[in-house]
Amino acid sequence: MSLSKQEELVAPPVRTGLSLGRFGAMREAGLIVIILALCVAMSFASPHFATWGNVRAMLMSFSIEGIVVVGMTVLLIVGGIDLAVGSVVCFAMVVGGSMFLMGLDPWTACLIAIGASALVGAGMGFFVTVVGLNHFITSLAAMVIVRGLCLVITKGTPLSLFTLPPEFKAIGQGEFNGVPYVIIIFVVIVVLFDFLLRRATAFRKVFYTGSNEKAAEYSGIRTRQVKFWVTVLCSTLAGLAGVIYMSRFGAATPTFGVGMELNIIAAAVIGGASLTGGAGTIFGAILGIALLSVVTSSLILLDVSVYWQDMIKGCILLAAVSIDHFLNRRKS
Amino acid sequence: MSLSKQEELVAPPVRTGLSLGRFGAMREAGLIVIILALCVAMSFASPHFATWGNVRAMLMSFSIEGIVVVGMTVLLIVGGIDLAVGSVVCFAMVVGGSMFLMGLDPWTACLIAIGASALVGAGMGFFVTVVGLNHFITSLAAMVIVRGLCLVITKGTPLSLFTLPPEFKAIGQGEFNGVPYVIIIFVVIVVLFDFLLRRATAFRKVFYTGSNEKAAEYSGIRTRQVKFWVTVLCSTLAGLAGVIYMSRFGAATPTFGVGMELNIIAAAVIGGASLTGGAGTIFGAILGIALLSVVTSSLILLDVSVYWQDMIKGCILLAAVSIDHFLNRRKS
Amino acid sequence: MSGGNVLEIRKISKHFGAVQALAEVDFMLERGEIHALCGENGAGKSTLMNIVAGILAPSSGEIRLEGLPVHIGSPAEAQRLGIGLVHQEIALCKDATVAENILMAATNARRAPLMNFSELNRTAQKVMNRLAPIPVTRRVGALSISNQQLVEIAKALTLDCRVLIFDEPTAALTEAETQALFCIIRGLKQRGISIIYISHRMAEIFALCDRVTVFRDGRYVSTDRIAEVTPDHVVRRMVGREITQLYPEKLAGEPGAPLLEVERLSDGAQFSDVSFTLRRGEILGLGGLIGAGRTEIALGVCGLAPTTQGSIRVDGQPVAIADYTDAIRAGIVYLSEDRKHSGVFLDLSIAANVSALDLRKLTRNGLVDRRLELTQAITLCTRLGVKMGAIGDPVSSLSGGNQQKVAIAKQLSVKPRVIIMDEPTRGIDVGAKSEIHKLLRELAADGVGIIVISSELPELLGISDRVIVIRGGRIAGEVTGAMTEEAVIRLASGVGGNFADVA
Amino acid sequence: TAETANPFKCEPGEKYVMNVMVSGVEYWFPVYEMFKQAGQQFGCETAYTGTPEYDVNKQIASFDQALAQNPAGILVHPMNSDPFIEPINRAVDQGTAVVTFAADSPNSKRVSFITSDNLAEGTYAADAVAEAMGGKGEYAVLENPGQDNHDKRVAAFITRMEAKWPDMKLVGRAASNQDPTKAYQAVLSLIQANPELGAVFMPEANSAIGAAQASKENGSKVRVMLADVNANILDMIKAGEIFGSVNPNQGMQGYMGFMLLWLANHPDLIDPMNDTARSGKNGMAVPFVDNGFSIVTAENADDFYWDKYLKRRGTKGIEE
Ligand SMILES: Nc1ncnc2c1ncn2[C@@H]1O[C@H](COP(=O)(O)OP(=O)(O)OP(=O)(O)O)[C@@H](O)[C@H]1O
Ligand SMILES: Nc1ncnc2c1ncn2[C@@H]1O[C@H](COP(=O)(O)OP(=O)(O)OP(=O)(O)O)[C@@H](O)[C@H]1O
Ligand SMILES: [Mg+2]
Ligand SMILES: [Mg+2]
Repeated sequence: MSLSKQEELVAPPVRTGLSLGRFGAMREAGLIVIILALCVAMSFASPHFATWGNVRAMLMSFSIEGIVVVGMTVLLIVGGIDLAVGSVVCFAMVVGGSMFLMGLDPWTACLIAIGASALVGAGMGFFVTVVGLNHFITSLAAMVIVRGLCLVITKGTPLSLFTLPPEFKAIGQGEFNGVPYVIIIFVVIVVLFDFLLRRATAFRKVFYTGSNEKAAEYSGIRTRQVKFWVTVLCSTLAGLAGVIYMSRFGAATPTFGVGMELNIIAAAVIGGASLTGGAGTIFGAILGIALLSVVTSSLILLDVSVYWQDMIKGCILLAAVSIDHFLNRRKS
Repeated sequence: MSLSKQEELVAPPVRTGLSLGRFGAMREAGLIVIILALCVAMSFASPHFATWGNVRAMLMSFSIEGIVVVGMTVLLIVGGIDLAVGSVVCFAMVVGGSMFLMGLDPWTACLIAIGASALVGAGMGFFVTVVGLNHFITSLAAMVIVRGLCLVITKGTPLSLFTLPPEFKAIGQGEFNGVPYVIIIFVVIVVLFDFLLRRATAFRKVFYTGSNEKAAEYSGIRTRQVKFWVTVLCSTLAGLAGVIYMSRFGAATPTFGVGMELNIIAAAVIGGASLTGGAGTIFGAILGIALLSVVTSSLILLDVSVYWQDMIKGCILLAAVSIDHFLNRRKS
Repeated sequence: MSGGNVLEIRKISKHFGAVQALAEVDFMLERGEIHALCGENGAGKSTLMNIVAGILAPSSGEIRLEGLPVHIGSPAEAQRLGIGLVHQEIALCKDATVAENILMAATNARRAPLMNFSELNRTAQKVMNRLAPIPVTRRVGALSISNQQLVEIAKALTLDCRVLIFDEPTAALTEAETQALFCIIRGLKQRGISIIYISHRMAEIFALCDRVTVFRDGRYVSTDRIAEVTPDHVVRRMVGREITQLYPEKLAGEPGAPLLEVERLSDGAQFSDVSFTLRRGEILGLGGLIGAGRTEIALGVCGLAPTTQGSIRVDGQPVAIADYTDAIRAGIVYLSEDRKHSGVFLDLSIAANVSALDLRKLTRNGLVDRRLELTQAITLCTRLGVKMGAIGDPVSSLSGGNQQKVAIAKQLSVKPRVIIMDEPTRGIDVGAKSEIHKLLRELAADGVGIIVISSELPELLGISDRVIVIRGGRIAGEVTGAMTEEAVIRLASGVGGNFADVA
Repeated sequence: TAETANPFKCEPGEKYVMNVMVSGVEYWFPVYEMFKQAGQQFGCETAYTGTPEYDVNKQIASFDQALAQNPAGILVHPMNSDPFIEPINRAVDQGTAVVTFAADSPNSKRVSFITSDNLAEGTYAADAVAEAMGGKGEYAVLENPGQDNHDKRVAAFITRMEAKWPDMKLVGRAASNQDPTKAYQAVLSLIQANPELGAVFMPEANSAIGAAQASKENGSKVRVMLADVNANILDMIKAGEIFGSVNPNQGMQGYMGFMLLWLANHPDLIDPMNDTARSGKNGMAVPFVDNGFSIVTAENADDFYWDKYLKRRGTKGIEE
């Protein structure tokens, strides 16, 4: 009676996988097509583009940031935002680095660093859920405070972690059968969280809370707890990214990651996350950061003048997002 | 029957002004108290704080940014956001400066610069209202593109506008009875827009659109037009700020205003603007930027170690916002 | 009678700032009964239920469950205690599917780390089918408001409760769904579950409930067995006065000249080939089942949704309506059925809400004339009996019914030529309802054309001079003269074909 | 004559201030260290001020605030030259001497400007790289467009290559904007596009960490050359991961900066044969001083560590 066109309605509740038939219906299909188109164009324009070396270089360049993107996406889904991720990445580097310089073994130092990052997240979570401030202003303050902490700890000079043992440096610099560990870690985290976000009960609560906090609360979901833990998760992943950066660069610079937050948020938003919560996928967000990275690399490969790089990059970004939007609108 | 207390009902629908009796009920009362408390404390702590020289320095430091804050607040009320303001400020400087260097008289050059900024706003407005992208991603792309344009125009080197005629430089550097013109312009714009926002029909539509876009549409308001023009307004005011900066600094640097957007948005949010639209006042936003400025100045005056400045600043910010939140919650 | 009070509410008070929403009210719920709670808009019904369900904290008073005093600090706690609530305001996660919404509480309680979507969908579909066959894999945001209401109800049915509260569940439902719901509620009662049922529809209360409690202005008035009172009694207790005539007199003479003529209007999807004429001075009803497409037709006429074919004439002159602003120019206004989503501005003041539709009238030199605005808002709100703190308070501080009144006040603030009202009296109490009906009739007498869409058949028949019935997006027929509910239902459901007295 | 009191002393309360932007970064510290030392030798008070942000507006506010306390002189690193004209002129008009360092505001009334020669830095860096590569090969630059002294270094580097080393080929320019991750990505891409890339130059230290890592991951064939140093860079230079750096003589910047300010405040110490008395100009004004720079390589890197320096001197750096 009330629903005449029954057949049309049985869309899957959540995307379950990458079966080819459903490809066209995926939120991410548009982005994939755009990125592929860019890549094909680039392969013709530059003989160096479609080499393993270059692909590896591009993957390396966004894989650590990609870990941060994962946390940010989950946080955006719950309706939050974290402007402090850049500072926290730096904070983890600095804490881990100085602990190591104080004589701790690097693994313990890194655990402490990740723990400290989680603590920053817990602090933000406290102000958001208990005091009742919004995520934007809380994380903005945290961004300033944590950056300040980095300055205090390092006294403004980069910590040289040259003496890090090689087995620790291997995380950031080593490879396994030609594939860098960094990429492996990145892929594992992305696949894990993409799966969890779609299938795990705990992460469904994140969706519900972000979609309609009241409704979630009425269903007995402790939305404040959910928001708290997601805030912690985002900072923790930023901390993890920080220690991987530390391992890769063998240094801890107090100015590292300034302005990173906008890039991260942009990636998630390009990938379909909504700033008002309730929507977003890890896979899309990763495509977002991949797009940003491919564009940057391409401009360098094509040897575009530095003065024009920004402008062209912005235009490609705008065009890509518009096309993606258009493709998705057409579908629905 | 249902309206027993007829008198009580004649509370204004929107705040009408600063009558002293209503002070306690004002959204901004908390912020005013916090700022005053900081100032009183500082006057005791440093003999230099309560001098005209220092007050002038503080006012000067935020009055041009204050003009940008006005536009951003209106945009936030309609539910938008503009990450490109910093770039647009710079763009106006660069366009005005290069026009002047090409031989135009500075007034015409500035008009063109403001017009060009408005055009940037119109472009963003187009992508938001016609294409249907969100403000965040559109303005992020615009931020990159416009910054790129600045680099292209200047070829990366600051334009020296030393030859600007003194009567033009007077806007940014001159004074009237000891009060800099910049401060006068700032106050006029703030008062004007505060009044308009509370009273003008056109701006009322901004509130309706931001509060519930669907309901506004169902009330016959052309919400897309409203959003378009508010986006243009924000960029235009940023452009105006840009030419005032140009007059004040007698220069046009292609890196000017990097990162300004976060400061501006933070000010508006501290002042009570909501990132989801429908709420905000100009007066509050100006208090927000004043708070940020007073804190920064105080730390410098107190000769706090640079390592600690950021951290303390962030903490004061967080405390101020929390106290303000607490005071406002108590009221309602 | 067995002394088995499941829920005892003693001397509960609640105030919001200066507004006293509840003043020391008592309420006793016996095991296995269906207990109606009545009162005017703003009487405090929802507030009390929200307190019982742990959403609001009482200012003072005591709640006992099975004789034991309980503290209900959160919805989660309420659920643990076995108290479920169907909210007056729809609170669903629009981005999630129907199934996920229906079983959200269960999902939350489950220990299993991973979701089992196929089982979830199966279970949810079973529950949903008891009310209406809405496919549970749809996104809730894509459902019409009435279907969302059904989801909201289905959601409560999955809870394992002792006490189940329905806060105006039928406000958006038509007869068929209402009957399905009643069946379910009676079944629940059979299983020993105690029900609190809030509604402004007397007929439902007398058909379903065992006892009725009345609140007035936040105070307890009385509790009676349904068998021992009449609807008039209850209404008098609620309103404090007699409501003699539920519906105003109908149009006496012939209607005037054609005012709004809609010809062969289609939107290519929801409705097609719709033609009708609205004459000056008459009230035209639009009937039909949920999803028949009445709302879509109204949206199409007003330019709020695109149409593919057809023409519209006002006063015999063809008008081009591309968007709603054009419609307003042509003198056509529309009251949305979804007040929260598109009817009111929740965080803006009542006065600002009332003036939203026609700001030009209030504008002097580009500025809003505040005095004019306040006068207009106070006049209209007083006329409609909006119970409020101050005219400057945000609409979110009003009870559901009073919000609806503000939405109507907004519509009435302009002097349109045609008013289309979609479920205008949803959630509005008996007294205010007849006031609104009277107003509509007065407007009609002044020459305004009025179209009313209502799912409440008695109202539709009581207020309209003529009813057009929509089925599956097409006009199924017209009912005039001595209109009967039966005639409308037959047309709406397609049973019996063109039996009705099509004039 | 011997009996006259030593004139090289400060009056009580004579205070000299150093003002910078991004005040938390290491580059300024050795400058202030010697600024402070000169002050102590003269018995003057000194202070280190500035804003942690990279924001000209905020730096001017901090400059104005320092000015509000009427110091005898300010040694300022103006983030942008022209925006500082008005504040510097206001300072000079109120009797506070102003000297610019490392970056100039040439159209203002500042009395002196002290810097290492950015052009010379770029030139020397180019020579060092080209010589190491035997005068033949491919190189690229990372830039920070818009920052004046950085742009100068890059321009000089490229100009020198074109002029003196015709077989050195510029194959890529990318903007890294002082961000190690951007530098990392840029160098990776540059290496992909130009497998024969032999060197990359950047005008600051932040990018070098990323650039060196990228080079290392591709077999360390790319010589990383930069300007400025920090502990990390020094370690990498010593380990051979970074080829070298040109580092301005920061100590002289600070020491001579102080001297220039002090001298400007005491013009009566000299009696030059010119028209200063008549024109009212400051006879002690020294328009320009070059503080020189060093090329830092594995051999001398040990002498550039800030913490070792601080320990050796036993001071608290900028916090005194
Ligand atoms: N958040 C709030 N702030 C201020 N006042 C409120 C708030 N919520 C409810 N009220 C007031 O409390 C009173 C009772 O409201 P309630 O929603 O309980 O009425 P109700 O009986 O459910 O009415 P209806 O039939 O219209 O749903 C009303 O006068 C309302 O204005
Ligand atoms: N926002 C929406 N998105 C998608 N489909 C919708 C939406 N609103 C309504 N529909 C669909 O349009 C059809 C018409 O529903 P609608 O509720 O408008 O009809 P109606 O006759 O007005 O019924 P009601 O009695 O509920 O007002 C239904 O199939 C419904 O599911
Ligand atoms: Mg209610
Ligand atoms: Mg409808």
